Amino acid sequence: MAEKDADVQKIKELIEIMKENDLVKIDIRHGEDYVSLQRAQPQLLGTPMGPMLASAPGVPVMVAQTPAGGRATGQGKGEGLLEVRSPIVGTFYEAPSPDSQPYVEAGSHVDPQTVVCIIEAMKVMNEIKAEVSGTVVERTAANGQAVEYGQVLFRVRPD
Amino acid sequence: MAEKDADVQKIKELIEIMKENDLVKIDIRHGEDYVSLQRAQPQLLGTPMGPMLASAPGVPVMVAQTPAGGRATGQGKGEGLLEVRSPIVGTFYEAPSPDSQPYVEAGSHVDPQTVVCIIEAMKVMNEIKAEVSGTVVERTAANGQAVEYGQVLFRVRPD
Amino acid sequence: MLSRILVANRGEIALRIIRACHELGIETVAVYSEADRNAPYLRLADEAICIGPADCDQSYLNIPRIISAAEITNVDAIHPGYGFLAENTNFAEICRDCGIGFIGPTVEAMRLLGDKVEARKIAQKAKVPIVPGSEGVLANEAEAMKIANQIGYPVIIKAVAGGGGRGMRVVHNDVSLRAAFNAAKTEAEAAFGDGSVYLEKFIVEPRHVEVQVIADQEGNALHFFERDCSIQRRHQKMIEESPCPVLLEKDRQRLCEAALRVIKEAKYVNAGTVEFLLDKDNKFYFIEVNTRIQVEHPVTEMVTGHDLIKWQIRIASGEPLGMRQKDITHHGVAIECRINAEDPANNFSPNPGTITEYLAPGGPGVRVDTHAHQGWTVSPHYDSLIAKLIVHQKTRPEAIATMRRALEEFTIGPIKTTIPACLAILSHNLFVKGKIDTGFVERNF
Amino acid sequence: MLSRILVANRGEIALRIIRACHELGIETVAVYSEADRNAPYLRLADEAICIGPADCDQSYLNIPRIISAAEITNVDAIHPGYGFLAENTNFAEICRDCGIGFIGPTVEAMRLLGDKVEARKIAQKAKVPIVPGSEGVLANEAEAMKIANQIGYPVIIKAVAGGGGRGMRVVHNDVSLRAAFNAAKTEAEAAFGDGSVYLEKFIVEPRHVEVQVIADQEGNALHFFERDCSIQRRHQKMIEESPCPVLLEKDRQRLCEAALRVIKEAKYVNAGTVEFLLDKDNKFYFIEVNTRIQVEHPVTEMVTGHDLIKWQIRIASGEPLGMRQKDITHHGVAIECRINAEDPANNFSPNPGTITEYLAPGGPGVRVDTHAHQGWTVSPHYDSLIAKLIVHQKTRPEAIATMRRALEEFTIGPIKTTIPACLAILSHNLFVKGKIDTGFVERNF
Repeated sequence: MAEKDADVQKIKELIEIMKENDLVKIDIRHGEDYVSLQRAQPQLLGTPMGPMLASAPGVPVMVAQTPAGGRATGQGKGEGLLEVRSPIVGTFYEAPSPDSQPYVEAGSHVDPQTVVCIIEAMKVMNEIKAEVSGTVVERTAANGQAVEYGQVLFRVRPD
Repeated sequence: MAEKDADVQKIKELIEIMKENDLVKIDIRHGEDYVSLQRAQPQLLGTPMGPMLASAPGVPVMVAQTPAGGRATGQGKGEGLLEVRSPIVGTFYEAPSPDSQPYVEAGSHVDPQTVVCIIEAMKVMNEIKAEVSGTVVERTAANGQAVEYGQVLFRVRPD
Repeated sequence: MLSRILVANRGEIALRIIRACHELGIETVAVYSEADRNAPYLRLADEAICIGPADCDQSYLNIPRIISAAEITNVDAIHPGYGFLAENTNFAEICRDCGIGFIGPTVEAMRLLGDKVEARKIAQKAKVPIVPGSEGVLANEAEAMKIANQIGYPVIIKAVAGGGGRGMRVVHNDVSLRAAFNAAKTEAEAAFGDGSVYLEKFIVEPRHVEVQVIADQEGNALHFFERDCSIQRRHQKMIEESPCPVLLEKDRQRLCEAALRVIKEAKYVNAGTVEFLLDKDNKFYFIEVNTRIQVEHPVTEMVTGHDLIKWQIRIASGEPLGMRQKDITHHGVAIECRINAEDPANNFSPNPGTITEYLAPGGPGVRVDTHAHQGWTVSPHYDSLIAKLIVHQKTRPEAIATMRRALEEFTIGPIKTTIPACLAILSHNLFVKGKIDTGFVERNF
Repeated sequence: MLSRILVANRGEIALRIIRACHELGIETVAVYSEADRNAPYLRLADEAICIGPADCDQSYLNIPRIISAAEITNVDAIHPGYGFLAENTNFAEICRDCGIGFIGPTVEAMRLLGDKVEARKIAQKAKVPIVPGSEGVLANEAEAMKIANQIGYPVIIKAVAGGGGRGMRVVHNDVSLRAAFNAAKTEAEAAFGDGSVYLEKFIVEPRHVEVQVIADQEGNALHFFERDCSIQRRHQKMIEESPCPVLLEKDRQRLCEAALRVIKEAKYVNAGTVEFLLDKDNKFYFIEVNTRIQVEHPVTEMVTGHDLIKWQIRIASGEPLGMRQKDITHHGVAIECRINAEDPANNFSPNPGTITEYLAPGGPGVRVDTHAHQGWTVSPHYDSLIAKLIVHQKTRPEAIATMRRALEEFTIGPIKTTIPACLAILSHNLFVKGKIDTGFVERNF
């Protein structure tokens, strides 16, 4: 029983690791014990450009490959950090005006209602709120940079 | 008994995990115990014709989908039978002439050198030998029938 | 020439526009919703930008997000494709106000022709026959009945703001008119937020024939002959061909010239389609103008050898057409089948899902326009078109033979598609004879 | 018309022939080796029959098995495609003896033109210029030297039975001639079992230009204009186009008429290709006749609008050409790239394996002839051609632009292909200018 549950639990964990790291196969041997997991070879979807295309002249590349969620924040990769993502497409500004101090910096504490930046879209300055509580660890967009929907703007260590 | 049920339960769980996570293979060894599960790679190859094609008017079908080996005989599907396969393309005859008795019938004993039939190709009558020893269980080609390379002609129960 | 274009669309038409830009040496910016994140055609654009979640209202139909994407990527112009914002006058106006080119007609022409009553007036000014009917919005049931009796039953009631069959009713006598008038108004109000309806003579078993036109900014307008789009199911086109198999050359001439008169009267610019009904005596009646590129534009490309998307871009760049009507000729016969992810056995309901089997036809005379591939997931969020299969041959019987073999080759599974339905139509005796009209599919299948 | 044809080939050309038969309403029998058992094109044939293991000698090159397959499936005729048995006179003869039609020329014409020395004599009789050289097999080194000095160096020594560059040597003076003569004989003996060699003037930086012809059984012969196949690597064609970009219309006329004279002189029937070298002054010299359909036939199909495989079948059915030379016209420019499973970074060595990524290009002006798909395994047993990408546009610059974008779209992985090599050639300044010859690839890449 316990052993069985342990197996299943372990396999689930391994699968998470495989997914996160895009592994297709894991083999583990502990003396007599042996576990091997194999996932389907990744399809074309989501794989980076093939080397043929990459080496061909004149082939375009995508900008901002960062995976996007909705406005919702989520777990940073294995670091326990939260992400503040752009809810719209536009230009990122860290401060209300060029002369002002940034809304937040690394070390600033934010709560869900804290304005963390402005994103300009169609001449409208949209104040973006943190929607999470914690301490800003890093800003991942540059001042004046174009950001797409779902792009990570800040990482926040939760309280 | 109980152990067996637990196994089945575990396997079911593992299969669910495989499906959910798109795994194609799991191997687990616990000392003497060993479990290996493998799912088909999702591929076009080898899949039967789609229903669309099958239902479309005027769509051709393949004859003789039987998998063929070389002249070598092999295990029949889970029945422990050997197969005598056609080494060439041609017309199958069970007897040396229309008036003769068949070379072999169900129940005949054959050895590797026994002639079991004739296959006519380009007006040449090719005597086909059993290449295995055993008792003929069934003939799978009809007299006068066109046979392709690798087609099963007889099934033989080994001695 | 424009140097950088944002493609405000998705799927096969986004890919089609990216291809044309690529061949013209123009940079492209693709926009995508989260549902289309993995679409391979995005890699063919010079830049790709996520504009929102799968829901169209928050992505492909969201004007501020698209304009904002255009601004941050510094494009000269936006190509709207078809559907989504392609016929949205408001969007075209915002583009203009923001100093971004809109690859399509002027705001004024879109507004004028988007109103079907106004469009009929334009046609009348251009001396192009229209279906007899009310000269505008019907005030009430009594007026409807009066006009119906003047022009004679059967008549059809249509929504002014309509499309796709909604708000339409065919009536054969005074009794049914009474019920239909109010039903159509209510449906139009619900569907379009505008309950205005008008009334026309109902043409029995008409063909749907449309003329492709392109006009440049200097006022030159040329036609690229006609398409016959009579194979429809519930007003949705399924199969289109060019030329129309029953038109004599002199009728074709008259039809195409009529289309040009409408376009010139409307001071139209860029690519557009003038739609007509063709009755059993080959008399044509103007219906409306589609102020955009159409799904079925490839059949015109195949018979004329002209790339219509490239023309749209050249015209939007300010280039003149630079050729004469006689320079545009048509050769052979082209047919297009729309391959939709729909289940014909289940009343053509959309059939989204992941394609695990995919084999496209090829060889001589075959063109495939698609963004689909093995592993592509057809999203329930968008329309069900997954591929356009186009063939071109010297004669109609040869084109039908090529289309049949191409459809038989085309393997898409496990999702259900319209391939078997198209094959059944292509094999139908009356289709082969060219004896089709807009009711053909509903009567025979 | 023939009613049932066996396709004695595999891969894209088998599929190509099945497609043509399908459109003509002719039944097909496909043969396959065990390696090709899962090929989807087999499902498009009316019958498919396994003829042997992967090894060609026991399957696609095995005459008794193919004849036997034809007999048991009751076909009228065999289409040999290209390669394998297509130019095997013995096979054609056995077909004839067995009362099975061979879709190709007569045994006599194949035998005559298969011998390069005889073929040169035919050309001379037809008053078609040949490369100056020995009037037949060289008896010995002394004769070789005498002739070399008569016509002037550089000269090239070639195997009578040769092909693919084996048994060939270019020599520039008496000293190198001595070594080369024996080396070429030895190589020819080893490669073809026939050490006979001949000698020709070596044309410096020639273009390879070939004329497509079709002759019917009544002695009518028509040409379908020329193809320029100068883009070669080690005598293997990589890219072909039509028309030849440097030929003036009057030169084209003369070239094509010369080709027809050869064909008529040889009493040729069915489709064939007359190959020429074109020197820097646009003077042409007959090389040989290929007595089969060629890999690159689609470029001719695109510019002329004629389906050459269908013509092969009609001719073999006894139909006359039924048209005149002036009925065959050419429009625009077509280019074909051969996509091989080869690793350009590793000296173009074959790169078999399973294709897990596959996205074919599409859209206007693009034709793809392939049997490959996602999941297809490229077998090490057969040649490495996996797809032919053909484009057709109004002008050569447009055709190049379309080919470039199509190559950039074409995704095949993880196996290595010639796509990047083709793209590099298409992007080369000299290719764009049309300044190419048969040494272009080796000099520039």
